[in-house]
Amino acid sequence: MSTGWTREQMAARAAQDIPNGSYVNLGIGIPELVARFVPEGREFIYHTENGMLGMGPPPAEEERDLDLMNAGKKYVTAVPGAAYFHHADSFSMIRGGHIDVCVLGTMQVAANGDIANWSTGAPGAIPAVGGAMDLVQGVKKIYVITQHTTKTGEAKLVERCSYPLTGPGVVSRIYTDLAVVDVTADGFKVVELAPGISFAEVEQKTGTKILPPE
Amino acid sequence: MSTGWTREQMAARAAQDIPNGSYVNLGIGIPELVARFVPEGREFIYHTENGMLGMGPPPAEEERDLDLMNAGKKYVTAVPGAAYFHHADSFSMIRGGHIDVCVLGTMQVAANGDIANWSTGAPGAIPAVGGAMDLVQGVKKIYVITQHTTKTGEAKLVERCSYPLTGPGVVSRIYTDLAVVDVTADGFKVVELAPGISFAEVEQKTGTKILPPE
Amino acid sequence: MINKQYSSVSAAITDIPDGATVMIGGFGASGSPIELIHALIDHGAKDLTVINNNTGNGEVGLAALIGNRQVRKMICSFPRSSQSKVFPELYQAGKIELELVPQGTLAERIRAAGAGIPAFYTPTTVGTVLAEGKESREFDGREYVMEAWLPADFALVKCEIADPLGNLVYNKTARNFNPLMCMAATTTIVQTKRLVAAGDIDPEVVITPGIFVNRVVEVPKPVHEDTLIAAGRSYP
Amino acid sequence: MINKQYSSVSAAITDIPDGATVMIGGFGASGSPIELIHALIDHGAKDLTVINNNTGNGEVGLAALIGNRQVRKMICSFPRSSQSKVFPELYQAGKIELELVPQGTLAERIRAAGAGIPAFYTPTTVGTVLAEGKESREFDGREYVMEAWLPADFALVKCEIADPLGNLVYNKTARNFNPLMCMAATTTIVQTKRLVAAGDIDPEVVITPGIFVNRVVEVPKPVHEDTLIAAGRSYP
Repeated sequence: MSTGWTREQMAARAAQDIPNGSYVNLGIGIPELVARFVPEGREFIYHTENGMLGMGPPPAEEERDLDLMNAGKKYVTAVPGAAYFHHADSFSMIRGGHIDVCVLGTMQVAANGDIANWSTGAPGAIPAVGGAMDLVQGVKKIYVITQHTTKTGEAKLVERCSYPLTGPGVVSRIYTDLAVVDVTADGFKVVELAPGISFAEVEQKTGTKILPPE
Repeated sequence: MSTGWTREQMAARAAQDIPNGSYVNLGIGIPELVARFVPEGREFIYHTENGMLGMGPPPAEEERDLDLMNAGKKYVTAVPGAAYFHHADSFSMIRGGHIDVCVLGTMQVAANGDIANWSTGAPGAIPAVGGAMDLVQGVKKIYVITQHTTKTGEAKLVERCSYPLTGPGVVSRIYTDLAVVDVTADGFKVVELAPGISFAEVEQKTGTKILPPE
Repeated sequence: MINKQYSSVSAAITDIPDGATVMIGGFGASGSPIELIHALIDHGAKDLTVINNNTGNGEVGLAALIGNRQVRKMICSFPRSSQSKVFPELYQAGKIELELVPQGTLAERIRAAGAGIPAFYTPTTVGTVLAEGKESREFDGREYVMEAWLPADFALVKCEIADPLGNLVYNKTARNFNPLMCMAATTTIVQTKRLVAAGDIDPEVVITPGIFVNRVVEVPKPVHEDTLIAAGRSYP
Repeated sequence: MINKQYSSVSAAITDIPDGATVMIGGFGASGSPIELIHALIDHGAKDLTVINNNTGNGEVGLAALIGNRQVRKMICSFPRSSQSKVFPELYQAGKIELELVPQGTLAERIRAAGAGIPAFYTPTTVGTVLAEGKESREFDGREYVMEAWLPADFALVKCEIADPLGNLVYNKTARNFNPLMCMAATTTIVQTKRLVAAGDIDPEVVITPGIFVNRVVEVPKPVHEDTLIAAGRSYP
């Protein structure tokens, strides 16, 4: 029985598309896993919004530095060649187009590249945006890693986002458990299917028109 | 025969008006002399636009560091507690209102506080403004040190500047060889005469109405 | 000798009045000036507008200040926390205001206030509900929104090493918003782990030059939010 | 391992085309990347727009580049120098253009380009001839002018210590415009007095993080403009 890609496989597949030497910002959740699957012979430099380039893996618990955390407020380490800076410099890197790739999770992504990943817009919900709107507007390439559908089976790849946007027309490519999907001028287009997954299944689980792989 | 204050005495008189602990930016020329006349018991911290707080006196020639100069491109030293920073941070200090006092030379100063000290506006002259326009708009108090008249006897304290302005309505107080003059809502007002100088002489050498000391 | 040192956190914050706008440094627990915040709780100033990236953790520090009902309005980018219910409960009960500002815009608005820049344009929020009601404008064919500077009356800041002139050095990612807030407040109050003599900090490595700092108080063994929370502590 | 090192100044600048906009770091002689500028003279690219605070000294470095008629336009705050007649003579003969920008506005426009801010408001130049033709606007009852970002194709920068990732440290007031120009150019080319291994620069003291740097070339004994001028040298 085919089940598509695991979270790890989605992350590994995304990592394949990131060139050597890229400056990369990874969102919370599955995107964080990308750092575990850097292809042989490549090196990425990780940026974290709260003021570091050269973020390394989490430390052993006894080696934690309480003053060294990432944007997800998890303890991390610094690799040789790291640098610390304040928030205005950090977001200059983001907004100024200096970061090559940002990999984000999402709630919805639309055929025109719109992304909605910060709020359901439900009444009474506490809005919290963090750095998401800066990232989607500033980083050169926005990649999304997400399950193809919600837990209840609703499409996350949709014609138009129903949730409030994080940013319009910013997503380049989507890595789901079922496929790698590009956002093109003609809308969604599958560029690769997960092993054992049919285009028909992807088409059926996508909320709008999607083009088959060539 | 009375000749009014010397350059050094003008600078010393200006220094008297600067409170202890002030952050001070000194223009090129007579203003630079202020640093030699800091009153007993006071300490000023000098800012130089090209990126240092805590500028110290010029070094002996053999102790020059070619990478340590001031905004006038003269070699200087750093005092204990100094800090280096880049130009955007340096002008944030200026424009953001963090510098307490700036002492400038001038070509003209007007009864409404206008200052003209960057260009004669003559055709063919090469305009050069440096940081003067930032300083006059950003520093909390702008003091001017100048001879009361030009070498050819023309008034430098005038009703309206004929030269292009550096900034409008920015000057608080003027130290000349003849008097200390405030810019008030009623125009120029003498607050102190140099020893042996009469108000009549000051009035005669000023290009517009000037009020006597109280 | 110029000396900005204060003898205690309470002496350093005692003139913060009701209704003041107060910036508080830190990103989550990292770089948060807990001792100054707790002194502000003891002091009791009310009706504050507080600027911080978050809304505090557990029931200590900023969360405790909010819980003590001293804060009328929060200006922040991320008011949710997995470790605190203080802000969410007050917010949902309509008892505290929120101005939500994207993190990069928050940082840049604070810097702008310190740098004498009353407004600037940014691509952030374009095409989203957070741009609604904001002026927008095209430059080189792309749309941007105008954002205003964000000054404050006071800033509470934490650093690693300070000298009596107020030159500051931070520790790792505890730097975050702290240097920007030093620039943007009328009165900047700093707690430092270590106070050294003027000249002991290399002028090349100063992150916050003393011109941006008004008061320095040494807190040699600052507590850390995460440690307090792990120990189940609350304040007061 | 990521390595941005180039073997020579000429290799590092060889793709600068005619018509490029080139930022050149330094304030007067301090922090001026003389070896990179001289390589650009050897290279011969013409019709350049050059951004620097000044217009060079004597007949070396930037003054020599201008004297060699490679510069169509200077963008600077202070084009006069007691030590050079190169720019004044060409300017008065109508052979070079000048955009005069106040020093603080120049710095902020360069930073804005690096920070993704297309425009901002500043009080500088309000009420002067330099504000003529510029949009102005009131905030909180005070007038400000709008200024646009100032990006460039290339930046030529000098630093004291660099690593192969492009992390940079400067020396004293030779820092000046250099870190800002690193942020604002599409391609940033750095000459460093000393190249060290990644990890040899403390992450706390990095002034320019490597993300802003594309190429690094070691120039172990850089000449200094003042020394060349004192020796009566000219280039080429």
